[in-house]
Amino acid sequence: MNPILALTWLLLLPLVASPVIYLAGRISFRLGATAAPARWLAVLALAVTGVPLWFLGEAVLAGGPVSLSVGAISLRMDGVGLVVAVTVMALTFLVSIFSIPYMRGEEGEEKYYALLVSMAATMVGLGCAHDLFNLWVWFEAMTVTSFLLVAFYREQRGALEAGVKYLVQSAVGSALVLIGIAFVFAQTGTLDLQQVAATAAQPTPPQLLAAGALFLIGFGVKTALVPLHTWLPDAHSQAPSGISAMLSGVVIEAGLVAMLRSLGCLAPAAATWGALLLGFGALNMIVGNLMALRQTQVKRLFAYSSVSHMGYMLIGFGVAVGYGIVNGAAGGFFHLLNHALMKGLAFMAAGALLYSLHVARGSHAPLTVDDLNGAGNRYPMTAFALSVAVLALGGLPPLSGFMSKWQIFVAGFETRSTGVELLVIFAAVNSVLSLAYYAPLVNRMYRHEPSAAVAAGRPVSFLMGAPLAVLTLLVVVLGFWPGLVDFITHPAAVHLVSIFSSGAALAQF
Amino acid sequence: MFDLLIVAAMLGCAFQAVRGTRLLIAALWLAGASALTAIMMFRLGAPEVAVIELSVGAGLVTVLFVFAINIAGEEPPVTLRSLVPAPLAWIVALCAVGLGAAMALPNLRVESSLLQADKFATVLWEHRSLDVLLQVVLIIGGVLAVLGLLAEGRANARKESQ
Amino acid sequence: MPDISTLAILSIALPWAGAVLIWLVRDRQPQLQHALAVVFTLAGAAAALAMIPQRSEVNVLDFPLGSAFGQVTFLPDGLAVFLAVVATTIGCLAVVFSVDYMKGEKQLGRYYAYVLFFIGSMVGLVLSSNLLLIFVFWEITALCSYALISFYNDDPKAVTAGIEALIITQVGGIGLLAGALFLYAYQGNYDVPTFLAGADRLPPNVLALMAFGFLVAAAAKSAQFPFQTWLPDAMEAPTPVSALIHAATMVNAGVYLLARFYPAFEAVPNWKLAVVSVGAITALMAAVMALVSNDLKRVLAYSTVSQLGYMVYAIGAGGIFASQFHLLSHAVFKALLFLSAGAVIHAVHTRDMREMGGLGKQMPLVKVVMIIGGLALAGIPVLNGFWSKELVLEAGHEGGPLWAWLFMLVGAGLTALYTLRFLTMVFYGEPRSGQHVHDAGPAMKVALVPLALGTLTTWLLAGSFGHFLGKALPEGHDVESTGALLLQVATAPTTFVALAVVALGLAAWWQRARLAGLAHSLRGIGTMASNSFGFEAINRAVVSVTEASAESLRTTHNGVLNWNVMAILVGLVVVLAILALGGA
Amino acid sequence: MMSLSLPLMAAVAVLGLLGIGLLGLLVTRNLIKVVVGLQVLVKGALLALLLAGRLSGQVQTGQTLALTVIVADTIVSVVALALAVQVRRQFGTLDLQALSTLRR
Repeated sequence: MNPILALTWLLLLPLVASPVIYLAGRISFRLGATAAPARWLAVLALAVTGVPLWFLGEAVLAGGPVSLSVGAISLRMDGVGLVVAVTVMALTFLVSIFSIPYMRGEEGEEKYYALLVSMAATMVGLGCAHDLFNLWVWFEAMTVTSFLLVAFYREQRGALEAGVKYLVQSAVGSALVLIGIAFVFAQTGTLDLQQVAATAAQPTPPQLLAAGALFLIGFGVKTALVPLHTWLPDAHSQAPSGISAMLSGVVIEAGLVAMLRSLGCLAPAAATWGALLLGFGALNMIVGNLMALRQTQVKRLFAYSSVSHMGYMLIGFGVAVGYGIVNGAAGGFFHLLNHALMKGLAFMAAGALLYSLHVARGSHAPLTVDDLNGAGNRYPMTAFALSVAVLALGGLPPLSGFMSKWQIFVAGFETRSTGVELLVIFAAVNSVLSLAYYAPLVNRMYRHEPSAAVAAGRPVSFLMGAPLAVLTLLVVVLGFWPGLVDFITHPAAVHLVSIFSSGAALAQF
Repeated sequence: MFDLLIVAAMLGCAFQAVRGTRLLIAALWLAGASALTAIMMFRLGAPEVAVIELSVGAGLVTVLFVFAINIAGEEPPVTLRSLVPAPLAWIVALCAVGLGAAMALPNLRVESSLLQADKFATVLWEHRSLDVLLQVVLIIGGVLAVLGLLAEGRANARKESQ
Repeated sequence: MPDISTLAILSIALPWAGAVLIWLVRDRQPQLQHALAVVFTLAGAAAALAMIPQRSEVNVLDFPLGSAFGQVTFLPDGLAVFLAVVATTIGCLAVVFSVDYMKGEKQLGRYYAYVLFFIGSMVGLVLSSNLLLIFVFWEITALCSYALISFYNDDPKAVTAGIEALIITQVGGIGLLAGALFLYAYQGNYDVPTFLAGADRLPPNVLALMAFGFLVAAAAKSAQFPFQTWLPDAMEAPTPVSALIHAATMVNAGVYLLARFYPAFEAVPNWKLAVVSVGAITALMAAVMALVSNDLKRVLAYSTVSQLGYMVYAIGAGGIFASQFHLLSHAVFKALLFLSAGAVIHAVHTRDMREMGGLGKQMPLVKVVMIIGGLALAGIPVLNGFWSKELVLEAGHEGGPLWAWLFMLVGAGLTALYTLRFLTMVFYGEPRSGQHVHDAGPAMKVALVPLALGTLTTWLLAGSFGHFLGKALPEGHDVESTGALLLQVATAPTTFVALAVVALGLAAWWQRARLAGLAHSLRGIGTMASNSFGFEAINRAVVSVTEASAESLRTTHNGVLNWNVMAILVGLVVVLAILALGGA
Repeated sequence: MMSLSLPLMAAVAVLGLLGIGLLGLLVTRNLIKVVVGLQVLVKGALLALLLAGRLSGQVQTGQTLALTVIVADTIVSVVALALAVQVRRQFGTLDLQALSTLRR
C-alpha cells in the first residue's frame, strides 16, 4: 500500500466509522434491539485501522517520515507519530473489547463507541500534525470527543463534577496555547513547525520564550504537570474504567507529545525547556507519590500514580531535550508505551473487579482498597493481572516498568551532570516510595478472608479477561526483553533529539 | 481614538459580564462584549470573521446561554464570597497578564507592509482545508456530547415519574 | 553433559519453570505441588552442582537485550558457582523441609512459587556478569523475600514487616543502581569483568561513589548496620523456611557483592575502613541484641546478622577467602540451626523461648543436631565454625584496625554466651509449656542429618575450596592446601586469644548467677538492645514524617474549581517569571 | 512613545480580555458564569490571532484560524452549558462550592 494512502486511511477510517457506529447503534436501538452493532462495529473499525497502520509503520521505519500535505498544512508521520499511533491504536482496540461487557446495556452505549473511535483517530492525527495550529485543532478535537466519555455516568454527581473540572481546565489550557500560537505566528509569520524552527532567531526573543511557556502550561494541563494536574484524579476515577485506561494510558501522553512538538519549533532555547521539563518531572513524581500514598479508592490511587509516572517521562524527555541524549528520549518513549500498557492493565483490571463487585450489581460505589481483600482466591487471573500491573508500575523487575525507568535513569547518568544524577537518585527514591502504596495493594488481594464485596461478586466475563491477559503478557515479555521495542522507540528518539539538537548543543557550553 | 473607545467599552462589558450577580444580565453583557469584539475584528481587517463573531458569538451563544439559564433556573442572586480571596485572584491574574505583556509588548513586531494576496475563501478552503474538515469532527463530538448529557434517560424518567 | 552456559541457564530457569508450573497447578492438588517443588529444586541444584567441574573464568553466553540494557552474560567462576550451589542446595533443603512443615497450609502454590522464583533469581544474581542483570536479580530476590515475609497476609505484622524489608532493601538497592548507571555512563556497557580488569580507567570520584554505593546496597541486603532492622522483623515469614532463605541465602548477596567487586574498590581511599567498620559494629551490636531476645527465631536472625558482620569485616580486611569460607560454614550450620529451630517451633507452636524448656527428652535427634550447630556458631573446635571464624579473625588482625579486631573478639565471646543461653532455654530445665509436643516429621529429619554431618566436616575442604575459588580471589592470594591452612590457624596466636575469649563467654554463662550484679548494671544496654538501639524508632519517624507530609499535601487538593484554575495560573506565572529573569 | 496605533490598541484589548477572563474564572462561584469567563478568555485569544495575522501580514490566515477557534469554542461552551444543566438537575445548584465533593 502506498504510504501516503495508508496515512490517509489511518486517519480517515476511524473518523468516518465514528458516525456510522453511532447511527448503527442508534437505529438498532430504535428498532427495539440493543445497541450491539455499535460495539462490534467499533471493534471492527479499530481492527481494520490496524492494516493501514501496519503498512505505514513499515514505510516509516524503512524510509523515514511520510508526509501528506493538505493545502498549506502538512501531516508528517515520523517516528514520534508512529509511537503515538501504535500505542493509541493498540490500547484503544483492547479497551473497545474490554468495554463490550463493561458498557453493555448502558444508556448511550452507541455514543460511547463512536466517541472512543474518533478520539483514537484524533490522537493519531495529533501525533503527526506538523502545523502549529493544526496541532491545536487535533488537540481540541481530542478534548471535545473525551468530554462525554469522562462524564458518561451523567446521573452520578461525581462524574458530572469531574466532567466540569475536566472541561473548564482543558479549556483554559487550550486558550493559553492559542495565545502562544498567536505569539509565534506574529513573530515568524508561519505556522509550519519546520519553518518556524528555521525562522526562529537565536537567541530566542522574549516573545517566543513566552510562547514556549504558554505551550508548556497550556498543553501541560492535559499532560497533568503538577500543579496543573488537579482535574486528573477526578476524571480518571469517575470515568468508566475503559476510559480511565484511555485517559491515563494515552490522552495525557498525547498532551505530552503535543507539548514536545510545539516546543520543538522553539528549539534554540532547548536547554531552558529541558531544565523546565526536569523540574516539572521532579515535582510530578513527588506530589503524585505522596498523594497516592493515602488514597483509599483504587482508581484514584492509580490516577495519582499516573501523575508520578508522567514525572518519569518528563525526566526522560527533559534529558533528551536539554542535553541531546538519545537514550533519554528512547526511554521516555519506551515509558510512554509501557505506561499505556501498565496503566491500561491496572485500570482495566481494577475496572473488571469494579464491574464484578459493584456495577454488575447496580451499585456505583467506588472500588476501595478494602474491597480488594481476598480477591485472589475468587478472581485469580484478574488479581494476578492487577498484581503484575501494580508491581510493574512500582518498577520491580523483571517487569517492563523497570526497564523503561532504567533507560531513563541511564540517560540521566549519561549527561554526567551532578544535578541530573541527583535527580535520577531522587527518581529512584520515589520509585521505592511508590512501593509503599503498591505493595499493600497486592497483599490485600491474597488475603484469606474475602471482603463482603468479593464474597458477593459476579464472575469476570471472558471479553473482559482477554485484554487483561494480552496486556499482562506484554508487560512481562517487555520486562524480560526490553530490546523488543527498540525498533520503534529508537527512531522516534533520534528524530526528537535531532529536532532539539540546535539548542541542546548550547547546553554543552 | 475610536479604537480606544471600542476597547474601553469592550473591556467594560467583559468586566460587567464576569462581575454581575444575575446570570441573564451577565449573558447580555457578554453579548455586548462580543459585539464590540466583532467591531474590533472589523477594524483589524477581518470582516468575514467579524460577521461570524457577531452572529455566533453575540447571537447564537447568547441564545444558548439564555436557554441554559432558563432550563437550569436562575440561582437566587445571593452575593456569595469568592472561594479564592479576591485580592489574591487579582494579583495572580495581573501577574500572568503583566508578565506576558512585559515579554511580548516591547517586542511587538512592526506591522508588516506585505499584504497577503490570497482571498479569505482561498486560504480557508485551500490552504487550511484540514482545519475546516476537522471542524466536522469537533461538531460531531460536541453534538454527541450534548445529546449524551441532556438525553432524558430511563433512570431520569423513572425518577420524575415517582 | 550440557555445556556451561546451558547449565547456567538451566539452574535459573528450572526453578522458575517450577514456580510457574506450581502456580498453574492451583491449590487443589497440594501433593502435586509438593512433588513439583522438590523435583524442580533438586533439578536446579543438580544443574548448579554440574557447573562445578566446568567453571569458567571468562564470560559465557552473549544475548543482546537492547541498546541501554547490554548483553545477557554469565561469569560462572569459582565464586559464582560456589554461591549458586549454596543457594540451590539450601533452597532445596528448605523445600524438602516444607513438605512436612507447610502441610495443610492454604495458598501453597503462592508459597512455592515465591520460593522457587527466589532460588532461581539468587542463582542468576551470582552468575550474571552484566551489572544491570545483577541489579535486576537483586531486585527480584527482594521482591520474593517481601512476598514471603508477608505470606500470612491477614496478619498486619507480617505485611508491615514485608513492606519494611522491601523498602529498606530497595533504598539500599539505589546504591547498586547508581553504581550500574555510573558504569554505563563511563564504560559504555555493564560488563563486570571489563570493569574489574580496569577500574582505574574511571574517574576516581566516580569510582569512590560506586564503591560506597555498593557498600550501602550490600549493607541493606545483608542486614548490616545501619539497615539491620528488617531481618529480625522478617521472621514473620512461614517458619523456618523463609527464615532459612533470608538468613542463609539472600543475605549472602551483599557479601557476594563486596567480595566480587573487592578488586575494583580496594584502592578507593577509606573504603576498606568503612567496610571493616560496618562489619565490626554490626557483629557486636547484633550479638548484644541476640543476647536479650526471647524469641527463638529472632535470636537466630540476630546471630545471622552478627555472623554476616564477620564476613563483611573479613572482606574489609582483605580476607576474601576467609569471608567466603565463613560463608560456607555459616550457610551449613545456620541452615541446621534454623531447621532444627523450625522443628522445635513446629512442635511447641510458639517462638517464645520462655515457654520452651526440657524439650531434649521429647526431641532427641533435634537436640543433638541443634547442639552441634550451636557449638559451631560459638566457634568451638573442631567444628567448621571454629576454623572459618579463626581465619576471619586472623585476616582482620593482619588487615584491619585494632579496635575493630577487639570488637570482633568481644563479639566472639558474646556469641558463645548467647548460644549457650538459647540452647539451655530450649532443651534443658523444666518443661514450661503444658502442650503436647510431637517430634519432627521424617522430611524434616531428612533435611537435618546431612547438615549436621556437614557442620562436622566442611572444614576439611578448606584447601580445595581455596583452589576452587581460584581467580575469583584477588591477586596475591596464594591458595594453600587444607593441611597448611589448618596448621596455620592452629598455630596462630590470634586463635588462642579468640579461644580464650570464647571460653570466657562460656564461663560467663555458667557463672551467670554470680555475675548478676554486672548484668544488672548492664541492663541499660539490654534495654537499648531490645529496642534495636533506636533504629526502629528512626524507621518509624521516617514513615510518620512521610505520612504527615502526604496528609498535609492532601489538604491542598480541596477540589474547588477556582483553586484548580488558580494553580494553573500560578504555574504559568512561575514559568513566565523564570523565563523573564533567566532569558533576558 | 508609541502612538495609539491600532495594533497597540488590539494588544491592550487582548491583554484586558485575558485578564478579565482569568479573573472571572478565579472569583466566580457560578458554573454558568465560569462559562462566561471562558468565553471572554477565548475572545482575547481570537483577537490575538487576528492581530498576529495582521502583524505578520497574513490577515486572511489569521481569519481562518479565528474562524476555527470560534467553532471550537462555541462547541466547548455548548457542552459546558449542557453540563451545567445536568449539574443543576443532579446537584440542585450551580455553586462551585457544592461541586467540590471530589477532593484530596
